[in-house]
Amino acid sequence: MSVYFKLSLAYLRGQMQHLGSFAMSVTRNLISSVGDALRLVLLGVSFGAMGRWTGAQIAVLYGIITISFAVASALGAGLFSFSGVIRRGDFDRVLLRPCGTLTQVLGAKFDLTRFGRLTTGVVGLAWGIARLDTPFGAAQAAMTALCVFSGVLLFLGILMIQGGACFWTIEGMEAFNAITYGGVAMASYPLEVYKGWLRDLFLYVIPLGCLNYLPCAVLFGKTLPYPLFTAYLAPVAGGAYLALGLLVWRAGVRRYRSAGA
Amino acid sequence: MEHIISVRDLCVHFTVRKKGKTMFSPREKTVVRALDGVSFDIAPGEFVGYIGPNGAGKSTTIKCLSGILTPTGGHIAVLGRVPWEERVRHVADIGVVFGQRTQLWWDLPVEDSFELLRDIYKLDRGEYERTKARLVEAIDIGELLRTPVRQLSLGQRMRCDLVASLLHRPKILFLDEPTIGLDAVSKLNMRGFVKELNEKEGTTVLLTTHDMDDVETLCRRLLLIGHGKKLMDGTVDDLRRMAGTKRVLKATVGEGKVTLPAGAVLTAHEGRRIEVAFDPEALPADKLVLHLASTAGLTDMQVVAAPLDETVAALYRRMAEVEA
Amino acid sequence: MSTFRALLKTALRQQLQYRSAMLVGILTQLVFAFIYIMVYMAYYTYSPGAAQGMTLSQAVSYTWINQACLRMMSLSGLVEIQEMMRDGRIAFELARPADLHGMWLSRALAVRLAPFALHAPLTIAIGLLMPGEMRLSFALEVLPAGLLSLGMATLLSAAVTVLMTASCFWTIDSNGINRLLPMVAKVCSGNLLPLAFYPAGVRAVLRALPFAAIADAPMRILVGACTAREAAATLAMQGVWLAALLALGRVVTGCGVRRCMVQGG
Amino acid sequence: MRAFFSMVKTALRQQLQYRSAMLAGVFTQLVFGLILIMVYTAFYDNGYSVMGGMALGQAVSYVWLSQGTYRMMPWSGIKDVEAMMRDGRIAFELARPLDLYNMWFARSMAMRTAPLLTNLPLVLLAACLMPEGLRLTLQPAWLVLGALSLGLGMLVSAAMTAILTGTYFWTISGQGINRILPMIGSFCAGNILPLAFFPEGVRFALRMLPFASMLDAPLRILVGTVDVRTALSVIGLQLFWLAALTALGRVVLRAGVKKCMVQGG
Repeated sequence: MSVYFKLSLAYLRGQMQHLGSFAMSVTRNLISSVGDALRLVLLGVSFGAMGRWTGAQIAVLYGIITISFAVASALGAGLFSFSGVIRRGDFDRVLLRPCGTLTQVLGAKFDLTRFGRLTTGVVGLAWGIARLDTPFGAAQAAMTALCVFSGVLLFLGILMIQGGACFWTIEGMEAFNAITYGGVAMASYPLEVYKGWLRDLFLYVIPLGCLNYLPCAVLFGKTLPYPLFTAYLAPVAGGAYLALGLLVWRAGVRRYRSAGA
Repeated sequence: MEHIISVRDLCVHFTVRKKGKTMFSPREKTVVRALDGVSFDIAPGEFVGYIGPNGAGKSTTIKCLSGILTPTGGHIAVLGRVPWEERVRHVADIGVVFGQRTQLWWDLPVEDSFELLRDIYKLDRGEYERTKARLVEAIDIGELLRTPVRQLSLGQRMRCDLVASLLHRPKILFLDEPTIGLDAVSKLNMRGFVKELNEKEGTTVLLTTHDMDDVETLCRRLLLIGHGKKLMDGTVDDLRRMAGTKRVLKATVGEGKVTLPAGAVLTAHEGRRIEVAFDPEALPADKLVLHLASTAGLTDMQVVAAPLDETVAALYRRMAEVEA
Repeated sequence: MSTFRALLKTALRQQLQYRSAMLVGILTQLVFAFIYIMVYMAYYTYSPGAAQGMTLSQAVSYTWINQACLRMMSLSGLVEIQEMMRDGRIAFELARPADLHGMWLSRALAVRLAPFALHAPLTIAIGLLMPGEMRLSFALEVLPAGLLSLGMATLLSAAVTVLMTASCFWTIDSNGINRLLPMVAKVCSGNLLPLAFYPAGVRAVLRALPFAAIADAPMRILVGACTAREAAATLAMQGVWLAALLALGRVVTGCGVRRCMVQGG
Repeated sequence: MRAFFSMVKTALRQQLQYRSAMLAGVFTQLVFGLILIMVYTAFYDNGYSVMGGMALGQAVSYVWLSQGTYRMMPWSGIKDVEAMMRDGRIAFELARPLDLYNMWFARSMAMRTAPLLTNLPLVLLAACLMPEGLRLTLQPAWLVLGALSLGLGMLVSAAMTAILTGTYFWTISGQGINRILPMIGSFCAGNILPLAFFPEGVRFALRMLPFASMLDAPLRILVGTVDVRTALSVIGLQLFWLAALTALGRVVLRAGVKKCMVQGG
């Protein structure tokens, strides 16, 4: 793992060479996530609450999903632009180095600029927790932390799948962004808002709901049409997706090395 | 271990799906036989040239030897290991330099890249410093160490890449067209470094190139690849013989009319200077000289071996015709 | 008539050749239509009783029709003939067998009808598709009288053009007349503002002038802002002015040509 | 002007060339559209029939239209001009006989119209086929005026793109303010959230800005949340901003060219 940190540090030192554009992309990332947050706030201001969820509760949902996506996309930034690595043929050099391919790809780009989104997530979570009408003690804090951690694993898994898919086809990868960014935007609101198939998609297929909607419903004492144990599924969902991601990645590398590329 | 590299019936077949003519017509599937049963052995310390026309399978072989690619068939043993099965341990013992594509970090100074490679290859600090010092001095990149890679010229960058691939003291060095795009001076330097490395350190070198000067000055042994098959394994002279042992007579003739015996071809004629290509086995040199002396008169003459790149180019053309 | 058809074809082809310029022309007309309608709406909300005899929707329709027929209703001399006069090539024109006045009249008509044929349909269509009070609306029964009046207006504007061109026999330099008269016409003919918006006294005088006959008359009939009797009176007035201007045109062209002959071309 | 049409054609061909990227783009827009609609529906279910003058049905159509016209917004200046700045080929661009501003405006317009012909129809087609409650519904009465307003919106967006391109004279790397401005602009244009959902005071202020004229204005007309008077005032504002931004664009360009010349191109 020490290679991962050394590679990330190298990338960061490289980014520091262009301080101007680094600062600019942090601000750009911040503003784009502030845009999403503002939509949430303005809707809350104009419409007041949303169904049985108060503004504060929605802010907590938003905070959990945004923080985990921000951390995951910072760690896994190398996977976002991985289709370019394949197109330029740089993956051969990754294979020529005596350490894991995933470590090198993840380390290749430790994107600090993604932390712009982290700030809005943290602010949203803090604002929400401060205004919660239900008690928020150590147990709830631990539960939230667990959800965020599982979220990071889950999003990393999704990014690995997206990266792995590049070994098969480079075209049409942008459609994946719709799922990641769309999913994040969607999971910022209680899942019960969405109609049947879209809700099931983000509950069972890409289980973002397990990260914030289900656990928070229990935290805030709301009744759920789902059994109680589902509220504690976050780590399972995160772990499962991370494993799936590793599988897809390994299969992709095997395909690249088996005269397929 | 008498062979450091042994290759038996190496086959690599790509299934290429070409897009159908229209968006809807199904993609035609064609199988490309990049390598079709290639076998050769390389002993430690050898300097082997690996040549062939474009698309003959040169870089595919390098990929298989370096563990990047798993071949469709055949067996390879490098340093007693199968490259693609034990990739991590295998790549630790080989160095690979791609022409024009650098392995260094674009925005960082050269030395920082070296330190990163030290961590990646988990090298012992003391030994790393000694190797680095020796290489930097031998390949003369001392003053480049603090400059970011993006500010280096192609020649400087290739020299740094060479050092980077030698920091972990590999036993085998794969050079994939290392002198492509370099200016004359850098080419000479690069050849000098690699030659010295092979002779002094005993590193086995496999060089793929199109630059016949590289081949003539460096390679004691040549492997010629064509249509995925090994066509020749021998010295530079074997190559010339295979491509038709052309000799070229450069002469300054007298006033007489220039006539040529059978088997001799006039390749250049300016005023009284002529060049005649001939095959010594078919037409002995003395017969040609006597004929010219008696008919046109000879004031000066010189017999030269045909330039290698013309010979090889002619050979590649003939191979292409065979294929068409 | 055949020469007229040929002239019309060339004018049409010339217009079509600059398709993009024509498109820009239509766009600018749309923009002006919007601006005028906006002004009238504000006008009608703040001083409703001002415009006698014309409701808002009639004023809106007036604007749409005016923008559609703008090229036809605005006056302008035959530029190429005026230039011929200046550099003396007019001699060839004089040598032509056909009578000069007839020739110029049909050229003027062709130059007016070509843009009309291309611009009007699209602008009218857009006017018809506008929502609410912005829509161009007119009663069907006024159509026959309206179109007749529109035809007469076209002839009238062609006659005036010929007159303007003939006046150059005397003034040689065409700039004076080419700039002054169109400005005057724009104000008096209703192109700038429907005459209904003018004070009663001024309106009566202007309606008697030929300028109003070219623009205000047909538009007022088409939008239905006048009774059947007034429509008939306007048509009659248009007929009188048409006859007068055609006769004047023939006379002015005749002595113009003679004067020019005397001077040696 | 003919150059303009050829530029649109090339931009269009480029768009169609990356078919899969375009389809991926449409897919993303549809997914986001669906999510936003469901979120807004949830908020409306809290007993709100109208919010900021917009009913749920209209909000649904607003979302589909804003997704479809996503690429129409001025996200950045002209791409290859930025590259030209970096490697100094800008000197050739300056040497061209054509007026630089017109050329860049035409290219910006081409850049903004091309997606309209590829993304918008696909998104709207899908939106019309959506089940009840998610379907795009437009009143025919407002269609034509809305389309014209959309055209005006594109012109304003092209003018903004030209200005952004002009700023590349100063921030050669293009990483400067002109990366942040488009994001703020698209927020104020109602791209992230329909302006109707903003609080009263903020909404009025934002609607005065040029950004709203690019998207919110035409969309409000198309979904029919305005009466004719407001529609006209909105179009008037669009015309004002078009003129203002074009003038600003010329000034920025002239200053940029001068600075560039001084630097030796």
